[in-house]
Amino acid sequence: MTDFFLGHYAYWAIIFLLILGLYGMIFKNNLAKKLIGMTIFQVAIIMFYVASAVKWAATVPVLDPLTGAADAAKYISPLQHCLMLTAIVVGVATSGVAFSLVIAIYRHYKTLDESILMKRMKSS
Amino acid sequence: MTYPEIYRSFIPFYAVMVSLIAVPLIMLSSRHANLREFWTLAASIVKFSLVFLLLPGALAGRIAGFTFWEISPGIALALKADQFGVFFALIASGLWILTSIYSIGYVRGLKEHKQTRYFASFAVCLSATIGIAFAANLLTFVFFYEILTIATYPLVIHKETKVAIAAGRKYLVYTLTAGVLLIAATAWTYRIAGTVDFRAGGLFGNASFSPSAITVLFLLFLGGVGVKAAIMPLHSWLPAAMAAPTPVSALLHAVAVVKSGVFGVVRVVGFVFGPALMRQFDLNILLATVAGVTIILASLLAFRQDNLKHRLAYSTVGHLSYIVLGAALLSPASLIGGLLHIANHATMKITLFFCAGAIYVRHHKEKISELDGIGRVMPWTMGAFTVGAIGLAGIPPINGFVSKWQLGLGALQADEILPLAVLVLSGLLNAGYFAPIIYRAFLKKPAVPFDHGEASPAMVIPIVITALFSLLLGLDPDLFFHFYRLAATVSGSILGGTGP
Amino acid sequence: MKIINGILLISFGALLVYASLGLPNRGDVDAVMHREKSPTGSQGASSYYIRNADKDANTPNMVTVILADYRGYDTLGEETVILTAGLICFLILRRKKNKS
Amino acid sequence: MIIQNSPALVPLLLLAAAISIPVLAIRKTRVAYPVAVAASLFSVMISAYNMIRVWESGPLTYHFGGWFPPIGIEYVLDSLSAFIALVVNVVAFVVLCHAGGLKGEEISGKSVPYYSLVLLFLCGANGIIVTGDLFNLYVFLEIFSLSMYGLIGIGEKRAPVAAFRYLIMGTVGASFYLLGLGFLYIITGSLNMADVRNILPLVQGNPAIAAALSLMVIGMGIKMAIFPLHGWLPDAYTYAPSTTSALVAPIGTKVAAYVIIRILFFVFDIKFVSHTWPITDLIAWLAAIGIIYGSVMAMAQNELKRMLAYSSVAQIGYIGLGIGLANPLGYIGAVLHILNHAFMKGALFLVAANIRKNSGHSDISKLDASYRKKLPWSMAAFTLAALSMIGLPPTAGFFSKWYLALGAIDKGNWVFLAVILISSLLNAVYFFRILEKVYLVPPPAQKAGEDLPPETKEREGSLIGEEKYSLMIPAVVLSFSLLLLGLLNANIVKGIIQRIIPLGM
Amino acid sequence: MLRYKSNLIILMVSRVVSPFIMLFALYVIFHGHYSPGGGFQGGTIMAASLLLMRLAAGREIAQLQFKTILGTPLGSIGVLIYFGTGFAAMLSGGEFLNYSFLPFAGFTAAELRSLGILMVEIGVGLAVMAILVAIYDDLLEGYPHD
Repeated sequence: MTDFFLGHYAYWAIIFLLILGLYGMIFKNNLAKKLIGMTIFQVAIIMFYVASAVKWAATVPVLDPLTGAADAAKYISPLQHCLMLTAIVVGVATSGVAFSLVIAIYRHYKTLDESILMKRMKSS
Repeated sequence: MTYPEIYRSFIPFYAVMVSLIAVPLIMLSSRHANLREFWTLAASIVKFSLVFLLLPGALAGRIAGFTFWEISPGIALALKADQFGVFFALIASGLWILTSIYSIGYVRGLKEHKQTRYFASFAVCLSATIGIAFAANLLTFVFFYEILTIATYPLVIHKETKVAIAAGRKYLVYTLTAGVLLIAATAWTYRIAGTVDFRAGGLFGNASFSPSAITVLFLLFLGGVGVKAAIMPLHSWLPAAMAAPTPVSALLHAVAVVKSGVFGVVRVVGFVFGPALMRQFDLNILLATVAGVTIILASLLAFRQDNLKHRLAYSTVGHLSYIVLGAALLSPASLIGGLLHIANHATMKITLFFCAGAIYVRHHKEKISELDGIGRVMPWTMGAFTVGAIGLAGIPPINGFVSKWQLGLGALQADEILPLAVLVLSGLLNAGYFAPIIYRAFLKKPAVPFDHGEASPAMVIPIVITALFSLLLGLDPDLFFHFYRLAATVSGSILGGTGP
Repeated sequence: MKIINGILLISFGALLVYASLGLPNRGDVDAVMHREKSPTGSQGASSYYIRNADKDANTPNMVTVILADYRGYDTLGEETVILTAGLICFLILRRKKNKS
Repeated sequence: MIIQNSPALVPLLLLAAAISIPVLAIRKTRVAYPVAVAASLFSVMISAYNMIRVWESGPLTYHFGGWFPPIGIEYVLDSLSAFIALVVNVVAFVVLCHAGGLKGEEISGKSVPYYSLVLLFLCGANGIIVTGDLFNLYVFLEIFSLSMYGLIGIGEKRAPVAAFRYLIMGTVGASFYLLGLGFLYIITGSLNMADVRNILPLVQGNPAIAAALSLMVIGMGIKMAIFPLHGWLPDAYTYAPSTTSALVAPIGTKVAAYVIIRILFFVFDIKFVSHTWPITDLIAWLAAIGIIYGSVMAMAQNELKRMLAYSSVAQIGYIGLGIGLANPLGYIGAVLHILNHAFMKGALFLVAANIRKNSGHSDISKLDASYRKKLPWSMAAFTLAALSMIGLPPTAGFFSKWYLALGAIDKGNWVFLAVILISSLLNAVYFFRILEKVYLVPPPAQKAGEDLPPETKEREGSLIGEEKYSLMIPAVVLSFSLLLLGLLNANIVKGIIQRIIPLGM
Repeated sequence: MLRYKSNLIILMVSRVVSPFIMLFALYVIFHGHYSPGGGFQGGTIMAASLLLMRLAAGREIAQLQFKTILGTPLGSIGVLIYFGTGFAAMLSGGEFLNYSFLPFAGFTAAELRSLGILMVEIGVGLAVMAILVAIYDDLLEGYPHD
């Protein structure tokens, strides 16, 4: 039981982060806050992958001449880290685009609050 | 039963394509009216002669078939000129010639707009009709059925007035719904029977179903073909479509559209379900009831119409159900009667509509109450009208009598009395609502003297010809085209016997 | 509307928790993804990388090898992603000097 | 020698063109468009060549860097992916040809990044379609979506808002996919589709698998805009530039639909998705609701592009329904409808673009017969495409409905059958509303009888008509090929789609 | 937002620090084979050094260091380097990105792969650096401080 708990509490924490991010995206009225929620969401996913890569009593995936590469259990799994490098850059790109859109919206409507934005879109 | 041999032939294909090929020619020559109408006439004549070529083979039991290619795995787009198809195609293409001559006179007389569109859609309609006649399986049938729906729409809204557009909407609502139901029925049939090829006596073979399922399927089919056949309560688009020019109404009522509907009904009854199934699940009773009710109600409603074309429309509704009734009774004579009525009603009703159109073109009269004494200035027209009217009332020697006689015979063969009563009653009603017109036309004095005489020969000649047809076919139903033999063969093949 | 969203949020969390119950313990060395061979006997990717990265590309840093060689196509892809982002910012934000 | 690499060539070619445009265009920006068209043309050729190769010699695979799966990334060209890729490229090429006629008015001299993004969009689409690796799919999905946000966001004043909303939802979708993939990887330890498919049965009964499936499908459902997740679609299609909407509407959602097909039937197995964790039923019902909802909403719209957008929601419902039926006929219907709808919507949006180009608006209430006079061919194309949307034979639209109806009957579900049939009537309603206007309603001047009111006059003047073949031909080509697709559909079905009916169906 | 005002200390410090950051960035890129690091990390750090100058000296001065216009083309060139590496391998008979086919004489396959990784990382670094700066410039487009 404790094993199970120790083996999973990190996942649960991450799930909490995921819900937090999603909450921000759904319930916040301010576009910038939505973006913050989005970033939290993506980071939580990255943490999920990295957390799953752990092996107890293993070192970073850089070959250590002393240890040698014979035993895979000596190094934590490198694949997730590689994937997450990709995911990080994707996240950066997404938020860049998002912010450019936010700025474009602000230029047109001079507001980031969704309810006001809706009004102004209707009026225009 | 013995299946007639099928030989591969391009003629059905050509017969369908002729008028389609004519369409671009008509469009291209839209500037020169004469050339354009030459194309129309040429197409109609060629089409008719092609269909006529198929007649001897059909009589000899040799059926021309043509398969395009597989349109959906297991189903081919195929044409088959069996007796029934040839029968219908002959009527349609033959009357197209007269209709096009007549419409030339009509549109010129009224200086109609958009004549090119008019003739083009007309041609497409005819291709679709011939396609329906020759369709070898349900999917092909659906194909041409839908094409016919769309091609008729421009004709219905031809006048582009508010009324016409409203009528067009109504028409589309009804017919598209019908098409959808038909598609559903077809798909379902395919899943049950594994085939959709028409086969005399039913295509289901020994597939098994629950009574409720087959009743629903039959109702789907009925909804699909019944709308065009104007079975009550699906008929109300037909009077509304009277907003169209008269030749179109003539085409709608006498030649292409509604006849495709009843043709479909007979196809469904005889070639999809087959008499055995119909009787087993009492579907024929259902159908017969609907038809009988329609006949009576339509005839009664016809009384209330003062507009000539509307009265004719309701009489059409009634007479279409004669054919449905004939199919529903499922006895040899009744089937023959029903089929013959397809031809006879066509000739008679087209005469009547031509007359109405001629009156409208010449005197711009549409109401019956305005027709006092018109028979004196338009003797030929009104004479023809009289012929058609008494024919529809079922009085010899006009051909209406023949089919009605056969129907009555069939009713007795199926030893049902009620249909016979219905027929007699409706005959009286028909006489009832046609008599006043003739009476007014010939015996009453016009309130104001008419300033024109007879309509243009391009209109009168077809009228006289169709009236003559009605007369001759009344004297000898087997004249010219062996309609009788064809009908007898069809009913024989459906009922599995050899016919009377 | 808010209530519906809330319910969706809760159900999302519930789904994830439910799923997490099926995950192996963290750090468990013989979880399927860390094994040498997958249940079907096909090569387990991550262990293969650990053991052969240096042999294949004589580069000790396994992550780099995977990033640029084993799964180099992914990297090309997301480099394209960031280029796309740059282009989009250009497209949406930059104004023509002659215009404004 | 290069041609040995043909499975990978299409995305690579498009990518190369996309990244070389900004470099080439430093001096003069005019090169952007020709490069884009040329690249798209080549991609059509190559994907056609791939299709033929697959036809002759079965599925092709391609291993990047020479690493065999599950170590490396693999491209898989079976007849399904080759087919979808071909469709996407052909439609894209036609739309790009059309874009030349618009002279980039709506993109205000930013043609360099615009066409570069268009190529990236296509590159992403092709990459998604041919990849056999789940994470690689995610990467190209991001290329695809990001460029889509950009292409939409450049539109008129409201476009950035629409694009932003789409970005939020789209990112949630992609992240869901990534999350699900995480679970899947932890359970199976592989990213290669075929490998995962083999491993999954051996690790049955793990709750994480069901969750992974649901997450992936929901994520892709957002991209596909299946009913409750369609919120981003109407605004995005309406406010985007004409070229964008003509490009995104046929391709954008279809790719996601394809991915769902892949995941449901080619990664997970049919038994799992339809019985153990019956998500296909959910999809089918949602799609059925979506069909009706989309059609009804489309009737209520007064703006042509918006109406088409809602009808897209409905049409996507058809695809979803075909997927959800989870039987061979439904599957055929879905794949066939991906093809047909791509062509139909492409044609319709191109015509909408022509109307905008000619009169500066696409407001249904302002349409009248003068448009038919000025744009006869476009309107003919519109009519044909509309008939196909309604599903009248012999146009292509009829056949996807035909297969879907057969599939629904096979499943014995009459509700779905009814939905399919009713929706085609609803389509008829909102398309004939337009056709009536275009063919029957006389322009205001003629209606009134006295001479033209000034605004009508200037509009009549502003209708430039169809001297521009580059505007007219693509629409006509797309819509008239619908007839061909309809008449020859049996060959497509038997030659291509039926070759790869998922196992166990 | 507060307008940009030239501040000597900040300017001096950042001018001193920026080259070192750049140097470290290069180290991270080229040492990516042997320690955590590589193209992205290095590229971002390099971008950081450029952004530092932009923040400290203002855009128009920083233009002298790195022109905004260069952003997109340079990014494309970065990707082109990556693409070219893969494509060269393809031209010389291998699959795309199969570095062991790179047309350099006198290396073993493993060394070739390591070499290919290096080239790729350089391309990545260049692209990331250029694009990040470009995005920064675009986001600040049309703000009062220039």
